[in-house]
Amino acid sequence: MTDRLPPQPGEWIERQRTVRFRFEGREYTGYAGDTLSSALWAAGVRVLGRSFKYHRPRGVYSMANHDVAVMVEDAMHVKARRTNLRGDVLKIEDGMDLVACNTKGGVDKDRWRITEKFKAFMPVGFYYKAFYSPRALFPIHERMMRKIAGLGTMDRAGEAESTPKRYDFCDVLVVGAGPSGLSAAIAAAEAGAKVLVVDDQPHIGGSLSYQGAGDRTRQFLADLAQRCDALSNLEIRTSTEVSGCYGDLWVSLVDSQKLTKLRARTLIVAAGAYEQPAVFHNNDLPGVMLATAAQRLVHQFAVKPCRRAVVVAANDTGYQAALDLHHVGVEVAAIADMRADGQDAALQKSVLDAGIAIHQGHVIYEAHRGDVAVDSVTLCALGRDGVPDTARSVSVDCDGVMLSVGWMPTNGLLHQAGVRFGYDDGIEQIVPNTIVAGVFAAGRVVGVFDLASRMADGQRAGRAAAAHLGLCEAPGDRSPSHAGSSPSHPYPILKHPHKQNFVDFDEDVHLSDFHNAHQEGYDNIELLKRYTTVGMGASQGKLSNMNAVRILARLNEKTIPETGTTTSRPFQHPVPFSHLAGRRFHPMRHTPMHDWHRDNGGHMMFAGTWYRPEYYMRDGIDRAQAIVGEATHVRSAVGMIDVSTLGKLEVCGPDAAAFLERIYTGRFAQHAVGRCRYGLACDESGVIIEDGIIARTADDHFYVTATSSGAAAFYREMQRFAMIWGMNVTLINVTGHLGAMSLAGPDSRRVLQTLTGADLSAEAFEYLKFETAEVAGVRARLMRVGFVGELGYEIHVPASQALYVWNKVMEADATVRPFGVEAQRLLRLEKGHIIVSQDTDALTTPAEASLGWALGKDKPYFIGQRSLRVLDQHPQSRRLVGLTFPDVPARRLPLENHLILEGDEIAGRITSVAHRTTLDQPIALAYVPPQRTEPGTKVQVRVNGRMIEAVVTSLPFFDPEAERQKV
Amino acid sequence: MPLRLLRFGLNKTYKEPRMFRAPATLKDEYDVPATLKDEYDVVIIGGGGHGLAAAYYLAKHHNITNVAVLEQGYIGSGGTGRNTAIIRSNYLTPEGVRFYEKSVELYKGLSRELRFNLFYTERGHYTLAHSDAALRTARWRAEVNQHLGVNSEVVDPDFIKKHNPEIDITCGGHQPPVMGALYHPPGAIARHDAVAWAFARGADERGVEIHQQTAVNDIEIKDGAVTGVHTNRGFVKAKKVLSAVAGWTTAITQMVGLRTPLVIHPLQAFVSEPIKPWLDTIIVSGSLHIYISQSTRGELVSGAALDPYELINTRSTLDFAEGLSGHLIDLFPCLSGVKVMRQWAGLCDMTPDFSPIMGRTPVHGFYIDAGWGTYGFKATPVCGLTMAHTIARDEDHDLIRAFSLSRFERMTLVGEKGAASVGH
Amino acid sequence: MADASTRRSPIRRQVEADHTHVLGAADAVLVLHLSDASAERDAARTLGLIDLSVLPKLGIKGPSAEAWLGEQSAPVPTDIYDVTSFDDGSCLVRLGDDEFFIEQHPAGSRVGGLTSLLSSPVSGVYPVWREDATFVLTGASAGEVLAQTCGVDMDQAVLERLIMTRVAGVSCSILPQMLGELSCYRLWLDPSFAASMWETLTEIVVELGGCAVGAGCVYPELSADS
Amino acid sequence: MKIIHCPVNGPRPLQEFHYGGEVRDEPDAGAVSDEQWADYVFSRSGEPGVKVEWWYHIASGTWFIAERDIVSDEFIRTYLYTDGPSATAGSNP
Repeated sequence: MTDRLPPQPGEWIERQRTVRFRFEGREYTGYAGDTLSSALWAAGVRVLGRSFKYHRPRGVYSMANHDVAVMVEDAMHVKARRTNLRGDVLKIEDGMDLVACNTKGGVDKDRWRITEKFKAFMPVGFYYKAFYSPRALFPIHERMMRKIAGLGTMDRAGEAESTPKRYDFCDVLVVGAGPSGLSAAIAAAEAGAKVLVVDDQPHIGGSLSYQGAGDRTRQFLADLAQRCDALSNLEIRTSTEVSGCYGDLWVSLVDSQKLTKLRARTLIVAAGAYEQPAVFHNNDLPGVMLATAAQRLVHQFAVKPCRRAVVVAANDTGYQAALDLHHVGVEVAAIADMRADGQDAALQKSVLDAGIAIHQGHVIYEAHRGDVAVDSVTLCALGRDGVPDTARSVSVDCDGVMLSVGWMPTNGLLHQAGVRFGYDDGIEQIVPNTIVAGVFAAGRVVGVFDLASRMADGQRAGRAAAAHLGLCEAPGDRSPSHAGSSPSHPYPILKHPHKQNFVDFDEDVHLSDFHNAHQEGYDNIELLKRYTTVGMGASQGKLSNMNAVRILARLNEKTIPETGTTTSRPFQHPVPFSHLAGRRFHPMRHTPMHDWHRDNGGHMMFAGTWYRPEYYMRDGIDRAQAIVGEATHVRSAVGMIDVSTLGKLEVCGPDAAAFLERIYTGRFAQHAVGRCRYGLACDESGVIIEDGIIARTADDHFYVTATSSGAAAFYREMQRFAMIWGMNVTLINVTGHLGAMSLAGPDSRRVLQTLTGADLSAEAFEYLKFETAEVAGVRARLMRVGFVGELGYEIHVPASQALYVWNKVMEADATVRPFGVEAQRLLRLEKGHIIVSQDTDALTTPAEASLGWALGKDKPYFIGQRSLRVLDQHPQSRRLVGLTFPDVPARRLPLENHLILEGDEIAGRITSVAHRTTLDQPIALAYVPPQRTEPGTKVQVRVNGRMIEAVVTSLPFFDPEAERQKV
Repeated sequence: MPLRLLRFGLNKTYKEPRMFRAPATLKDEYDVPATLKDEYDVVIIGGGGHGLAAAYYLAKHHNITNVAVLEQGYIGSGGTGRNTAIIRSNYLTPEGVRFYEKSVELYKGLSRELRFNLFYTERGHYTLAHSDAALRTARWRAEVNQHLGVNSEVVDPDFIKKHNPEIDITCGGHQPPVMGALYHPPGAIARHDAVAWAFARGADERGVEIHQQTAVNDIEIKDGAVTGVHTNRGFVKAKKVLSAVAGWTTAITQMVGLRTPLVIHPLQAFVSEPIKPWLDTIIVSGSLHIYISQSTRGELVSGAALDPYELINTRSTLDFAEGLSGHLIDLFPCLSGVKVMRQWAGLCDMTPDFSPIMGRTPVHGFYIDAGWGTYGFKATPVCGLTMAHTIARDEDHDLIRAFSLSRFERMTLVGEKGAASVGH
Repeated sequence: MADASTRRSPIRRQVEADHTHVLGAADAVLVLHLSDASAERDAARTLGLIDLSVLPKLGIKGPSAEAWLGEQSAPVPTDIYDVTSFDDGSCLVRLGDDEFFIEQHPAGSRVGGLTSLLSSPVSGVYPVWREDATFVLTGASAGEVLAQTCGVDMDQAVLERLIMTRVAGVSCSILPQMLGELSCYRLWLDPSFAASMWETLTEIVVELGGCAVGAGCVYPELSADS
Repeated sequence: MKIIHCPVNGPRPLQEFHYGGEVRDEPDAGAVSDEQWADYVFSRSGEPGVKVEWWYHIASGTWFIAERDIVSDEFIRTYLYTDGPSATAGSNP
């Protein structure tokens, strides 16, 4: 740790805790609290990373989470490797083993640095202008480009991580724990608001922790902290980024563990400003850095930024930085002050007293590269036109260049909150010019730089937020205006014939790229951004967007407001997928018999939001055999299926029948109490959306079943229609509250009769009868229905008792066997019953689905009726029919959605098919043209590219007279 | 190294010409009239890919060059610059497949035709099926595609896993597993902005005027026919006006008094930080409502379903980023530690049948190119081609006849929604 | 675990009981303690998760529901989402102008009585089968569990006032209440989601240092050892 | 994440709601032409402006009406269908 300073007051490192880590295969030590960059810089390492495009060596630049050229990842052998970690903010830990991202052969000898040699051949947008011809070569070019693109290497074997995402709420959220933010927080909290302050740094203080961090500021900060501590309704969270601001002031907070979704009633942005670089030749060399980066190194990490520094200043903070460096023993060779005058007299005197030379009206023209880092600079006098006068230049040896030329407000959150911006010529800064209710800002972000003013401004914003909440009177004052010379230079950008003047360090975009792009017509800030890729790198232009706007404004001869800025979108800093995802909730529905199915070989499948048994696994037989076996058992004896997933709705009230008449296509007014019937529902456009069984249980009461997946939406629509139609109905959704099972097969009556006192005889309980009865002592709704085409009963019981009843039925007779969803699908297909959405699509009408019989004749109204009247006038294009496949070998049988062709035309498709059935022949439902619906008609089906012949067959395939279900 | 690039390196001055004319607000240095003329043969509202392509083909195929493209922002600032740049033709209906297949065919030759590298890259497109119903729909699409000569097939989980080893077929066990996929080898991605720029240059070279920062405030109609448009820079006469403004269509149709089924929904997307390429394919999952691919820059580009309610605003939401990230991790657990860099939104003009509206309208001389929902980018060249034909001849091109606005009045919808319907 | 009762909690299998209590009608058992009773009571003060799903419930809906309840001398709450108690400790929640929900106290009997009164039709009053799962989060960290699963600010919640919202992606009713000395959140949800919800809540509860406990923690009067 | 004022449940995050589309008055099916009917079924007033919409609070099963600016996404007011616009539940906080 050759460049470690003696202990600095308020430093963030813990000197008693030494941390050992590896970087690029070499071992280093630092202190707990060090970032990777600070520890390496202290160890004398100057090349911390390589740039994205030209692989130029890069060192410390901002120390503020913008140094995306210093991107590292865990070494290949590290388990659960992480990547794209930013060295300037990555806290070092014992045992870390890190390498730089995106190098070939390591950061020192990166072989990709050769790309810079071809720089001249790669002007802006070069890749649009080449590689497209001949076409055959493009994939090769693309592969090469992909290889050199990208930064870190993802761990392809990485495992899913679950993080504890949470919600949070506060009255006032203050972003930034600097002087403005803390005073705002104190003011709001003193007015009685619940206040939360967040700051991305590990310690509070903001700029107080590094800028001019003398004893006075430290005392100042301690006082603020103490006042915060005393307020129980004020909470401070450090190491927490505000990554985005969304509608209604939902704000995403990101810390190392989790994402917090915070709803703030008011927002105060006091996030300060980023220092901005100057653009000059070789402005990216290691050793060139923002003045605040140097100050952070000194005051937060006690690291000497360099031995001999040149400070480039366009404001007074540069002078302060020079003094800070001087105090820790850095020789400050010169200050090049871009201003002709206007510096604070006291500061100037201190600087001169320290023996630092001030080159007034001078600017840095170029930095010179030594071994890898900067070893000298050329300073030039600035002409009155802002152009450096190379004839009046001076060369200064140095190993550090500190840039203090201006600021970009941290206004992304304000932008996202809806605030729009103008430009203040006095301070050469973008400032808010609109007000959004509940959103406030204070401090540097609105152009207030002086410490006392920032405190006052924070207090004003805090009171304004509290006033917005009705907690106090609104303060009348506005933000204090800036006194003295501008903190930012209007154009810290200098042309140089060698063109290594970087505007965007993420993407290696040069000043000349802007000129060229502009010449080609990319003269809008957004077009310029997209064409040059300025601001599109990992830091999202934190150090480049402002300069880009300044450059474009010059090129267009426009003002900054006329030129505009690019939109700020989330995220402020990149957020890991794991944080955004958080703990993932996958609510799935279980029927009351769920565990029984699993215990008894049920192969569970996802059925929408439910789990259902697809079939029951049995030793020695495969899936298909199991399914046909279950179906055959239903046909020959008795089976039971869990149908608890059915939607179960109750429609009660005097208008119940009239209501259902409007909802369903069929008639219900005359529907007898104690009877069930089929119901079909369409949407307004006449398309089938639902079907089910409707039982009338009393004059004013219907019990309705609906499809498992459609029930919730169907019920919701029923509620809406009941309201619009103003009908006297009460709707109840009991889907989850009742369990249901369907007992089917010739023996079902015998079995069920042993469990109920109700008379199940054919006479007393005929087909389509509904009854309330006790089954195994449990109050149940019994419906005699025949979806599978056999004598059968649906038994609906309270969910908590469903398993009990299920077990009782299973125990009642050894011949009862469970069957699953697949067997039921097969059985219904044999009966020609459709499944809505499998045998229908988004345009299917009842007539097309051969369900014209389900439309009530002469009804005054049902949903979709009017549309069907229009559609009836069109020639019908398709109709659902049954198909059989005589003489087609099993291996050539079609699957669902194989096409029916007539010549080259698509004439229809198979919607449901079963190869193995209880009927000893394969069968299918299919759409065919209306002229092909006559039984016996032959149609051609394309199966794996070859045609087979199918025969239209009347429906149902099985038991056409429905004798079996009516016994 | 390609010769073209040598030229840049060896020349002292940068000789690239301006690609399209300067906006009216700028001083014009390139001898192109930046002022609006009094009259154009055709005014195209909307300087996105579609409008620029229509202008290009009007000039190229129909020799109609007295054309102005009016763009309220900058070219490509709407859906063109905000989509996730996927190109495919594996649609469900024959009319859809034929239309998009033509688009793919045009795309393949477009970089050369326009002398601009669009980074059109065939990646292979997977639509994952997590249910029987989704698998059935996949087969339906595959069958229709194959019948019409489009390369697409249903593949099983082993195939998917073999070619995309990072996918967790079980989706973490908490979601329905991947049961198969519709695999469409020609599925491609391209650099979306470049498509707009290249068409703009192509149109500009042929004399078309592109006016950025020029907003249309009203459209003048006389006796049921268009006579011109009012802009923020004055009135311009034109007997033919094309609206190609996607998310702003309803504002334009209101000007001509046209009722449509269009409603605007935002569609959001995000990109990750650049990482070294690992995902060579395009993965879509209808059940998880996600799609993802990796750009040439190394960013993972991903999106999800439309926002659930009508909104003409491109704000981002946190719930979108949360939901999408969760589903992506279900499918790609390895993404956990990757970071999302930026999110954004575009506007989608949706129709009830998930198909576009193209062609003539009841207002004579007013042509519509809308209803692009989430599929507008992939149709850019073919839509330009067919709309140029339709405008030039005042007769709907064969490929777009099924997509006319009048289909709603006749209640003869396009069955593309079937591919999007969620089954049992 | 085998038991002879006809009614079961939807998560009966997930909760292994040491001590159980047979409910009044003898048709269900309530898990009083999963392990040592006093240790559970301590745990419940920090963070406990209890399954009370077997408590009998009844919904009443219809234009005459309010009047009818009044006739049964029920303490009908005036405002929507207000909760009152019957004399036997069972709670009555108003869900709307014409909709009510009753959950029986473990030692009470009101649900059974009202259900049988409604077994023959009453005009304008419709009984609703309610089989909701009932989970209770107890203790100091209960709020943190909801902060991780629900978008409503529980600091603003009013005791004994129902909140209908979404918890871990599932529609849920939350009733903040004091049970004895314990501050609790009572959750009612569709029983088909009970297993998923129990798994999710347990995962979070355990992460936060809590555990599943028995009903004895909030109904100490039922405990044999108290 | 929007906060919507449900007239019954108060301000809640968007995730608790289902969007029910524009409020449209169904014409008398017997009195309109086929084209007018088709216009009712399919056409929408999708242009920018304030829309009167259906929203549904899922957990409580509450349908209500919201007047919302579909450009700014501002909920101007919400009320129950049966109460009418005079019974405004409030705009966003």
